[in-house]
Amino acid sequence: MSKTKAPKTAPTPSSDEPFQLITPEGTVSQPERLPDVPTRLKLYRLMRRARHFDERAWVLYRTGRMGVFPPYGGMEASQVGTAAALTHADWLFPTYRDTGAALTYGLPLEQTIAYWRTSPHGWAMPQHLKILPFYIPIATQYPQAVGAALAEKRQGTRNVAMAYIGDGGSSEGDFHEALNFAGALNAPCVFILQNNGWAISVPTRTQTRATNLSLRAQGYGIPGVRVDGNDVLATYQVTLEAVNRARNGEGPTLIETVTYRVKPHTVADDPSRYRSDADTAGWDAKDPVRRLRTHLLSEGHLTEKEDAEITREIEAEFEAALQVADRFPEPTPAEIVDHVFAEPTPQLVRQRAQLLAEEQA
Amino acid sequence: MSKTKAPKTAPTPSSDEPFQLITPEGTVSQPERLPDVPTRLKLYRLMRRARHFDERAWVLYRTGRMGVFPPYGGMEASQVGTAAALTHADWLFPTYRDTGAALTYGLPLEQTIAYWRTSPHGWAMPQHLKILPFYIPIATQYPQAVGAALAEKRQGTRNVAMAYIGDGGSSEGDFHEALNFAGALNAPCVFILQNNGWAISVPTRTQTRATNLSLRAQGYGIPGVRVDGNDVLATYQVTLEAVNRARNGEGPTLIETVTYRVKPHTVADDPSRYRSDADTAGWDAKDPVRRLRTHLLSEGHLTEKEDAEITREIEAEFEAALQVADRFPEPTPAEIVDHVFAEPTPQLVRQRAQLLAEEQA
Amino acid sequence: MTATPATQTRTMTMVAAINDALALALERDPAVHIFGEDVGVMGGVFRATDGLQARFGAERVFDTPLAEAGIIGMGIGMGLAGLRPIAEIQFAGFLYPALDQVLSHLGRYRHRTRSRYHVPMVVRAPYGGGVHTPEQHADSPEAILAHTPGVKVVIPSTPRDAKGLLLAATEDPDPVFFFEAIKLYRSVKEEVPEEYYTVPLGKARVVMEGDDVTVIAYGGMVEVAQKAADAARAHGIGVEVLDLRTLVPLDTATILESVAKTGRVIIVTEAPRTNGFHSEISATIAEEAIESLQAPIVRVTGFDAPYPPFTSIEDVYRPNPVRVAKAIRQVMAY
Amino acid sequence: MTATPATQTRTMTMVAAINDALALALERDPAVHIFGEDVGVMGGVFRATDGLQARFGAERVFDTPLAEAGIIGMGIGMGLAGLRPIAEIQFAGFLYPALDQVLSHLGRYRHRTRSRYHVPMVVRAPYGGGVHTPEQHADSPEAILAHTPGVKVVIPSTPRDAKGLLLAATEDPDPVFFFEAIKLYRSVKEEVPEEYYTVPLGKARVVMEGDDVTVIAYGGMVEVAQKAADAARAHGIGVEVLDLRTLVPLDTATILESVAKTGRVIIVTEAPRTNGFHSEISATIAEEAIESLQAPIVRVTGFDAPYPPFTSIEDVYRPNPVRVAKAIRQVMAY
Ligand SMILES: Cc1ncc(C[n+]2csc(CCOP(=O)(O)OP(=O)(O)O)c2C)c(N)n1
Ligand SMILES: Cc1ncc(C[n+]2csc(CCOP(=O)(O)OP(=O)(O)O)c2C)c(N)n1
Ligand SMILES: [Mg+2]
Ligand SMILES: [Mg+2]
Repeated sequence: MSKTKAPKTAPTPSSDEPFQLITPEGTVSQPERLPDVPTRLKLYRLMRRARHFDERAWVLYRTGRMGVFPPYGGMEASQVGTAAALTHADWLFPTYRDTGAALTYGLPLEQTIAYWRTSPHGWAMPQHLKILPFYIPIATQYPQAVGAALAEKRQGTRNVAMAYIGDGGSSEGDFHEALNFAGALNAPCVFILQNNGWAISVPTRTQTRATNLSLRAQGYGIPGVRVDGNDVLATYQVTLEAVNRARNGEGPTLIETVTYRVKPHTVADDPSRYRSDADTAGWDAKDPVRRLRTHLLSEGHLTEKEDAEITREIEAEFEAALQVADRFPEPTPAEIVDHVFAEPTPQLVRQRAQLLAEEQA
Repeated sequence: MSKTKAPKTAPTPSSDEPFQLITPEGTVSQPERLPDVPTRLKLYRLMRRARHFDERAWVLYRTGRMGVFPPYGGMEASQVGTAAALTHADWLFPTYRDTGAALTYGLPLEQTIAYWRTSPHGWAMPQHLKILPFYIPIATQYPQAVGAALAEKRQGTRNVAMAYIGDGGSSEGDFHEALNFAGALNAPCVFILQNNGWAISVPTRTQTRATNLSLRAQGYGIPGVRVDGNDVLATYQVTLEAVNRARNGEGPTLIETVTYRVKPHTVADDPSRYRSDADTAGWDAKDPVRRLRTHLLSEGHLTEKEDAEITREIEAEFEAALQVADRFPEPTPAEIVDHVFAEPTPQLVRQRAQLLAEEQA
Repeated sequence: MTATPATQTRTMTMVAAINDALALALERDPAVHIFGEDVGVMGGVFRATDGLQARFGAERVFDTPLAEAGIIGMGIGMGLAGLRPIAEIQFAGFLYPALDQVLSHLGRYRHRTRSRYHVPMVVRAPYGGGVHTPEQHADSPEAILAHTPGVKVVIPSTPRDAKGLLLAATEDPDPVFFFEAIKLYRSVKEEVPEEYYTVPLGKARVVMEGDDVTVIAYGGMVEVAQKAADAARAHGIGVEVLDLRTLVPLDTATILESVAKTGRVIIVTEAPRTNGFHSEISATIAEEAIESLQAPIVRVTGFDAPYPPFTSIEDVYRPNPVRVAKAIRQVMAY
Repeated sequence: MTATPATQTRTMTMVAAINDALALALERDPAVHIFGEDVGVMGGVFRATDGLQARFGAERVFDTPLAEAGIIGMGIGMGLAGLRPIAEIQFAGFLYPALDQVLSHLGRYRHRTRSRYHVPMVVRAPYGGGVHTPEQHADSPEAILAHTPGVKVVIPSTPRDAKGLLLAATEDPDPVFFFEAIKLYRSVKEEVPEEYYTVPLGKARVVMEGDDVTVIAYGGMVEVAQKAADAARAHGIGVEVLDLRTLVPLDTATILESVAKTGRVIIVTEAPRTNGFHSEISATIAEEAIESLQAPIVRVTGFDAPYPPFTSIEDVYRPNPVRVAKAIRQVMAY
């Protein structure tokens, strides 16, 4: 089968110290590697937009206008910086936690809202995108992303596939099989491992004895990178490099974004059952949105006035989408047996008729 | 859950160069780390015994007195050196390839013969041993070994569990889950990964892009060791160290034994379909039995006469066991429904009656 | 069961009864160990293991990494080595990553080692729909396990049974899958004996007696069958409702007795229709009691489609009393 | 099927017919890719992919690492992205590590994405016993797949059907499991058209006609049913033998037609007894055709025990013509 040539760019020996471009205080550590200003402003707006969705989802949930939602507030740099490195010709395999990544990639707001309302309109992904509905079972998206990446390679494109997983998910066998397949088949795949410190109530130190998950890449002969998951310029930079390696036929990369789940597991979860404020202390200070904002303001790339304008635009965009989502019609009962096969079996035809009969009655 | 303290002996940073004590030519590289002479002689005899079984199995297969058998000739150092580090209070989880390890651990010859004749007498393991029947599905033994190891720990013993797997098997998800569980739960487990270059027709370079499988240990925060799998003194030494770490509560170790499957996958396989003599060339020169023999003879620890005596004893022992095995009675048809539950269900009682009725008829 | 009328009782939900059973099992047998995802500090996503780690320690009740094959595989090893593992799989649909360990090994140890080894493991998992869980959280995979030689399958429908059957399962020397209907966790309360008692595996329960129709169900469908039966009774139809309690071993005797009396059978499950366990029950009757049948054996089931992740229509998927009542009319009119 | 009597034929074993179908599929559609363990250079442990890598290249036909969840998961991704993956699982029992990908995803994509995505994947796997394979190499897991919404299940019993059904499966826009009876790989030969043709999924085959008893089987059990039918015919009993060919979609119409004629039914499979696909067939008949039944529906099946790894008695596990003949006498005498 296809010989796998060694990567041209040598695997970044993944150090325990996460790669960082701006400190929590907003000061620049490696000026030469900073993305240009328009990119920084774009990433800032995308993070603000992602944060706004997360905040509104909470409010809407409390008033019964949104289903149970897994928040990602505080993880925006990890999701936005990675997904922003893709085009719509690339594949995105997000988990339930990755609404911020999906929005960044281009999933329409109204459809994202519909998904979290468990309306079918949220599941029929747009034709012009290559994104799958959020994965609920843990880790299964990883081998599937390898397949999509391999398909692009076989079809002779330069497109890549990106998949997300969590620290907990990285314990599943599918994580291992996917990384090994991607390496062995030299698939153009970028694996994002968001280490946010928790798998529901289980801390990463209980999840594994390893303290640096990016080291796992070495076991597959592929590059592994550890990056500050609250520094969007850093996540964007390392992801862009990984995406380019993949486009150039140099194979997959594992990126561990070191971040933190400051929020509950879902809006219905009560973290006080398993963690104290001491656990979460310190992470607010590392907030990714504030960090970039401080940087942009202090460097004069953004004014308070422009920032307020961004807020207005983002709010308006969301409310407009919410109104569209509110108008999506409810599904009919018979739809539960639709879309099982292209051509329904005799059994399904009968079951559909039964459901229609019930509706009549 | 149980806090896992970091291992007291620092993880051996696993180098790409396999640990070795005697060269293929039989010259000693690290005298200070050599096991004592009685141990060396014991290991030599165990390897000769394992090799004899392998050779006889072929002959018996051709004459229909043995079932399809997966040979391990050439891998004796990898199996004997590792299994010899255990006592009967420790657990052994062997694969179909590991007859040499099972014999070394203490599985009686006649029972081993019975297993490969697919006679039930080969499956009911002796009460005084903690060994499981050879595993046919790939990799499933790994998580099970973690459970046995954890049970010993919970019961307050110093016993360990050892499990074998192949280079191909290390691609399965169970391999990953087991190593991570063992690390996270600090289970007294020793994982032997026999990298013999092939998974049936698939070479290791196709199996994975990694060139050093022991590096995978780093991804779980546990020690990983790479050892010359054809140097029984080296495999014994590193395994003994791993077993002792486990006994001392320092947790699991992954040991990659670098060896080669010079023989076909099974006695029924035809390797010429997928590999040439060029592939296997050079490995005969590394033969583990000859290597130790040269060493023992040249150092004067063994004489040709004593060697001939060993041969005679091993042959006699095998033929005696073969005669015992020949006398094992055939199972009766009704036995296919026996031993499903301690107390058979009404359904099974009925199915057994049906089988007995058929026998009468 | 061993509980005598004299014993102290307490009002318990099903999840409270399960928690109580687990505590008694841990108390009674030091070999019992409970593990799974979030079962420790958090006490499980449904609180079934609430307080157990605090009371029995992190060696007896502990969180595992997030990997179901690892959980079941490790449990097998613990069982082989003399412990009594009780594994929790967070939702029945998340058993799927562990099915290799289950189908290849869990049920085969006693057989392949001719009883040298056996695995006294209990695997608990919430199953079924009706409470608007996310995608894949409402599956009913009991038929897969029932088709797997060497494992038993238990599905309680009341708090009292849940406690007694779970304690019987923990005493059983062989692997037992214990599926708990999410819908029933907190919706039903009843007086449950506080003492240790067991309800034997393999004995169905006659929920209500009747001469005209037999309705067979288990777990979350028993209350649905009862509601339909009550309605039918109002119309003078005598419905006998059977709660199987255990699918393996199956209490064929009680089923056939009832069918011999009524001659009409309806089987209710919420699993997908094709090859669900309802089909096994029907086939058993068609093979053993054809002469007493006065009507077709009607299966009221889920559909040949995934359980819908679309909340507003998910209740359409599960059998409801209206559908069962319709089936009752159908077999009576036959 | 589309093959006309005029076409060229060649004598083929079933494995040769499968190899021929795979070659034609690779020729006809550049989207077709074949992968699995040892399918490349070696051509598969049963030689089903013999010569295909040499002819179509290592991009179209390739070996994967040893991991079934990876194989099926990768195949799903390939299918989502527009290819036509044909995965080989070395033995049906080794599907178990991949069941999470199958049960959680493979059959759900069209449904969960409302047809935005679908997975046109074929999963081939040898199944069943009778040839003294090692432990776990003789399983018959078809019932698990038949119970999984969104996947089709095909099991051929002749070389001619194998080729036509496999080509139909590769044309199908949805996932298809294609189980190949190891026992039949080389034991049966027949004239098979050399050209490309398909045998439609969902149509059972009437192997032989008869008025007294209907014997229903598929895959490796069809020849067993035929032998028993021949014996019965010698005693003047008219046996109709049905080969289902596909379990999903199930050709209920052909089954009911035959039952309406004979009124007596025997179902033969080699899978474990409890909840095997035989039970689904029986339940369907008991629900749809009770009035035409003149005898119990008898299931001749494997046992509620693992397929024995003990060669000398393994043949006892599989149904044989004697058992089927006994069942025929039983229903005739009823
Ligand atoms: C196979 C499987 N097992 C268990 C679950 C239940 N579950 C949902 S989220 C979760 C924790 C995941 O943690 P992590 O992977 O770190 O992702 P995070 O929630 O932190 O984003 C668990 C156990 C599941 N959805 N799928
Ligand atoms: C789950 C599973 N998949 C596939 C197989 C078929 N199979 C048996 S041995 C083998 C190759 C194993 O190679 P390796 O792990 O390197 O062990 P070795 O044979 O070299 O000792 C395969 C694919 C199996 N037994 N189990
Ligand atoms: Mg996490
Ligand atoms: Mg190997």
